[in-house]
Amino acid sequence: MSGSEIPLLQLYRTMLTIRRFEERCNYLFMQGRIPSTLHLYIGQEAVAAGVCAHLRRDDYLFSTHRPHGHAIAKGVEPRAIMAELYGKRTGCCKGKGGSMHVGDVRVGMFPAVAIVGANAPLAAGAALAAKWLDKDRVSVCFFGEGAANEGAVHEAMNMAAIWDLPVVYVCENNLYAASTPFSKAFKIQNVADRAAAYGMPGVVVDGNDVEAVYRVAGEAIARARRREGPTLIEAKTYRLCGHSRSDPRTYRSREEEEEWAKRDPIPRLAGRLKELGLATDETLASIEQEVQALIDEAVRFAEESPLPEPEETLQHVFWTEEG
Amino acid sequence: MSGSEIPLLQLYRTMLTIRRFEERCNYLFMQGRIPSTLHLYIGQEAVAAGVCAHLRRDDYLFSTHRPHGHAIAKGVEPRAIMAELYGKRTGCCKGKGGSMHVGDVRVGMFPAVAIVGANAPLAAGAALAAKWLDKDRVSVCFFGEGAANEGAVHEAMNMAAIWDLPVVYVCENNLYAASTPFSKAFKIQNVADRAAAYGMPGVVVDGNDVEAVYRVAGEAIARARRREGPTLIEAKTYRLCGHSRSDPRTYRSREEEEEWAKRDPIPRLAGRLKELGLATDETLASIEQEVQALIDEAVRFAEESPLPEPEETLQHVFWTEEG
Amino acid sequence: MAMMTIAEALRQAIREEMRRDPRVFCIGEDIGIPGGFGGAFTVTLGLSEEFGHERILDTPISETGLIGVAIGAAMAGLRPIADVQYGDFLFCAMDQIANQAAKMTYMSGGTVKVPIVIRAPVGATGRGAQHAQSLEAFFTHIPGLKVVAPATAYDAKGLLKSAVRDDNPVIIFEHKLLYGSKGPRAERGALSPVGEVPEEEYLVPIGKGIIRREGRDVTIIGKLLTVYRALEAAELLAKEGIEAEVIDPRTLVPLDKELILDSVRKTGRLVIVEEDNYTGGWGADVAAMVAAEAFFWLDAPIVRVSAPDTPPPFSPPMEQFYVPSAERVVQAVKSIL
Amino acid sequence: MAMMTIAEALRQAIREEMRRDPRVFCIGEDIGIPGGFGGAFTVTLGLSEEFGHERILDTPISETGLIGVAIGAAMAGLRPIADVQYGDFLFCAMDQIANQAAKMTYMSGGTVKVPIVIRAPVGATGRGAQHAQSLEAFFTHIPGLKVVAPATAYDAKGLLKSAVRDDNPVIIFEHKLLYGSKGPRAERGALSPVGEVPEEEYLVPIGKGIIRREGRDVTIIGKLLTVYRALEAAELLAKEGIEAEVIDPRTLVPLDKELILDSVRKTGRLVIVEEDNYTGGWGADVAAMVAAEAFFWLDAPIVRVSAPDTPPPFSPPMEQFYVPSAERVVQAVKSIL
Ligand SMILES: Cc1ncc(C[n+]2csc(CCOP(=O)(O)OP(=O)(O)O)c2C)c(N)n1
Ligand SMILES: Cc1ncc(C[n+]2csc(CCOP(=O)(O)OP(=O)(O)O)c2C)c(N)n1
Ligand SMILES: [Mg+2]
Ligand SMILES: [Mg+2]
Repeated sequence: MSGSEIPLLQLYRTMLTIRRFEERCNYLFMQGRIPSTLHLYIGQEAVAAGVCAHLRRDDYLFSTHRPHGHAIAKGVEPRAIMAELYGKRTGCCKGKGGSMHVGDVRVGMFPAVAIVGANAPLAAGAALAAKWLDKDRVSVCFFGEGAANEGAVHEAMNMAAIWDLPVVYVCENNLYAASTPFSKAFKIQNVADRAAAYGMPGVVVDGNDVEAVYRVAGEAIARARRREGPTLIEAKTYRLCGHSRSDPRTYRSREEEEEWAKRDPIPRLAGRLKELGLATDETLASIEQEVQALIDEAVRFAEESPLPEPEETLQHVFWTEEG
Repeated sequence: MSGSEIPLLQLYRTMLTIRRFEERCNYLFMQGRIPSTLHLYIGQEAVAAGVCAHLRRDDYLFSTHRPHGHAIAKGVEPRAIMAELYGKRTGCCKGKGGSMHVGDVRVGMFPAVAIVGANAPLAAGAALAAKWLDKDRVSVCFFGEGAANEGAVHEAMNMAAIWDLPVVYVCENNLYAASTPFSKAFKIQNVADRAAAYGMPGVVVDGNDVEAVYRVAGEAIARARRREGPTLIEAKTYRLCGHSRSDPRTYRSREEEEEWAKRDPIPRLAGRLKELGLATDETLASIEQEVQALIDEAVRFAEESPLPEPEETLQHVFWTEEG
Repeated sequence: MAMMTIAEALRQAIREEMRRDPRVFCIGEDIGIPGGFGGAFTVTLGLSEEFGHERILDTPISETGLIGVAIGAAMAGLRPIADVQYGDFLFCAMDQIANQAAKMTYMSGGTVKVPIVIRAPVGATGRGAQHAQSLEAFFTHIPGLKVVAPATAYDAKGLLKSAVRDDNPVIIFEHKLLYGSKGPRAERGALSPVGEVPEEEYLVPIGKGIIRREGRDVTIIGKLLTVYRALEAAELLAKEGIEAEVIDPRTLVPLDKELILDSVRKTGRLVIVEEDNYTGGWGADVAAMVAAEAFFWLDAPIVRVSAPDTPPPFSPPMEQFYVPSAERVVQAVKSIL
Repeated sequence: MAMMTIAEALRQAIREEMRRDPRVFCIGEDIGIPGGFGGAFTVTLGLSEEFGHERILDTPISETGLIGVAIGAAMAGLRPIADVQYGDFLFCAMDQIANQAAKMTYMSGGTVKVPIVIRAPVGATGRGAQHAQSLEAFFTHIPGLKVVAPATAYDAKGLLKSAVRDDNPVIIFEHKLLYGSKGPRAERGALSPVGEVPEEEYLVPIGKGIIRREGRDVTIIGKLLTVYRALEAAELLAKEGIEAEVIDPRTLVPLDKELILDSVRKTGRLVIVEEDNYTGGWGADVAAMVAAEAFFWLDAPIVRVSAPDTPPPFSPPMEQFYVPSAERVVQAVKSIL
């Protein structure tokens, strides 16, 4: 696959949408407009974009406590995500879920799971269903490198391997789990090497290089669609923001952050677009405008939407046809 | 280490004690003298013997639902085990535990854990304590290949690796987990290969060859004593008996069983002892007699011991100095 | 009418539901291996021959994994019946059950359904502390789960079928001493509640209890094994002229409160019998409910007969002490007459 | 006397116990990383500087692993204080807690002890269904565990110290809104129960409750956050001439039953307030206990005020509805006067 076969402009738009969405969230949170806490995806956009570009609306996606980027890339409406963060009734989970459970099953994204690693068996299960019910539907599961040490991930990967399930596990190794550096939680160098423990392929990819992610994910997803089994992808990346709300990030050095800021996937892709002649500064500026308008609209929608009535607490404990 | 440096006669005695103990248990169970269910260790004796021969009384041992062999090899008195199986107050757990929880902390064996895989974190924890409190005490954890797919094992091995804990994980791969063959639960060939996923050494050994087990375990335990970290040993073996009580073993072929019966570790060792001139038929016969006497005594003790009073149910929920 | 054991009735329920709906499948350890056990208590024996190994899916020993896979499959359109060999192992999958299955519909704002059934054998049968617990109270306390506990073959079949058709997670507790499994896998001390099961299809609705014996002097609630202990106690009491009403709730969540409250309003006295531990047992919640909602009809304190607050002991005399006996129920009734 | 928050009081307790006994150590996620958070709620902040990273042991994200390691270490002679960042994650380690820690002493016939402390933050603070549960009832129902739930800085320190010295597994539930953590990690809507803590060493014994306010008309039991809701309600009621007695049990297992029973015998009326779900909540057990043991002193049904039977919702108006308010307590009291 050469650079020109990759929909780089579309990827750029997705990545920028995520970036601007997250920046706005941060701002709104600081302003006290968004309650609770937030785990932002700033810096990792190339992973969500590069993987999800291969997914159809009816493919399944399982996400984590840091789900906004995955949701946007999978096609959940930004306004519905934003309204959810605001706790509004028009949110993608009707205000029941909140930031850590964002999802919209109509576009194949289940509510994100905030118990890290617990989504791995769920994704394998959805893959099992996909294998039975559909010709080539796949299931994708994002999780952090920290989550990889959960037993649920081990059990799920083994089952995915022995049953050749059409699931792709995407481990976003952003080098930290909250404050915990990778090296304190692993004695090995690559999470992807654990794939061998289950007999499935494992691949390491530069998670800040969207072209590379796109290629590697494309192969893994195609493999799953062909019903040839699961893959574990490890995308090495970095969050260019705190872990959650006002994290002073004093557990890592400013030098390290600066180093990674240089590898920011968005300017990197912008440069590449220009280099390939796929975009000019004007193109990029107009994408920027479109994206800003989208986010503005999302915020307006969220602000204007009604809060749920307190008694709505009692709904949706059990499933009913009425929803 | 050459054959002659290995205490083969002692190993033989241990293995034979286990074998005869288990055979007697089976008989007593069939007679209705032992209640409940039993998981016998017949066929796997070389593993317990070869590993435990390196352990001191104050080293820690963690076992499973199939613990009698480990208990005998670690030095729990056969009479105390037998009395426990009978549910007698003189049992090593005062009748509270039963077959699946046999242990005696005075000889370093904690009550066996019948939730398979759940002993792996416990063993790492004891190793952590050993590392702090003692110069060279080690912790050993036995588990089956089936248990290796539990999340608890994954989490524990990773922690053992990152903290260089003095623990040796011994996976007894007897090719079946209850009725489930190895190949249905694993896509890989060796459980030991999973050690690489944590950055610890993994070794495969013929579990029916006590000399090989002794050597490999000796190295791993010495490594742990030197505080150089954990090891995963996979001993390939076979249970020459049913999984539990009256298991007709119809999930495996008689041919396979016969094939493995030829590799029975006890006749194999007997042959080796004679070959090396370490024993004659007479020596072996006299060991047989000693062992039989020991088991007879254990059964007599168990039979003659009193059952607990019903109200003893209420004791030992919490720990007290009186015990 | 055919006579069958609970194990057979459950097997028939599974077979019928699997024939009816191709999305239904079983997942668990040792459930379908040829020549194997058909699960720890023979319930799935023979099913893989009819349905194949895709639909009677044997798993590695990975409770979190297999329950999680079942939940994920349910979210994506299948209707799994997941099985743990002993209820005690549910703790290994507790996060998947309590945090994922039970909350997914809610967190999604009612847009995702999780039609999973989890089968869990409970009860003490001489295997010691980790293979003997009665776990009902842990799961009746989790909003988003339904919980059923059949004590007869008729109910076992009818409730399991209803559970499979329910669009929510349902846990079905089965008592090991009630399976009536025969042959080498039979349990010592098992009752043989062989019961009548109609030839034609039927369902037992989730949420409806049943009066197993009518009486006016005292209400006794039992579930699973203790239904039989309660009935035995009622027989003994009848000999002394005391007429006990015995209620089997069959479903624990949602609970048929009216059936219980009506009975208590009639008898004025309540004894709750269960094999679970005393403190925080399911019976405590029923007692609290009655004390709140039928307080002025109560003529005496509510008494609960249960296992003591200890882990299950191994040795038979202790285990017998642990599990409530009919005699203890009789004493309890007499203590409030 | 020093004034301090619960977070500070807990930290001081840990520091004192670690200085006193070299076998005491902390184990958990993100508890000691330099420049890190000091645990999810700052309790262990700064401790690794004094005690080093061996004794403030940061773990991978592995709740089963870390709780299991702590249990194993306790069995082998150490005295761990294990920490999960949110109580909800206890379900990930449920087998280790319920099947291993709680049963090890019993299964061993009283020869093995498991002196582990598990710290678990509970309560809803705007984070949605998987970071908000109140889990007390799950653990008070497990024989072999002790359970404490301090609501003040004084008790937090004294109970944690007692827990560390206890030779049994002790779970300490801490309410997120009561930590009083300051700075960026403070919770919105948090109370600031800054309380007096003596300079000199003291312990609060496990198993002793306390009367937070005396009254003769009704007994209100609260725990953790709901102690404050109960006290607020008592203030409101006092304005109308209703004198409520407010009890804070402080320890849930073993429960100070006599304190509660004495109070109910005096007032004849009982309201139990907790943030846990209604069905099968800890309050149900207390209600059942009182209905059994002080039945003839009760003048009215026992009323429980709790979260409804739903998972914790995210959106603030719903979360506010979910967590019991002082107003709901007032209404409950009035409903039985
Ligand atoms: C089972 C579980 N344990 C702990 C947490 C608390 N927690 C939330 S995010 C986080 C770090 C996760 O790290 P990683 O998996 O690398 O994802 P990242 O945050 O880096 O995206 C932790 C420990 C949790 N949510 N779930
Ligand atoms: C967590 C858990 N799941 C299931 C079981 C039921 N069970 C008991 S033994 C066994 C097979 C174990 O296989 P393996 O680990 O290979 O040990 P082996 O019996 O072969 O010695 C199973 C499934 C259990 N005891 N614990
Ligand atoms: Mg990370
Ligand atoms: Mg095996």
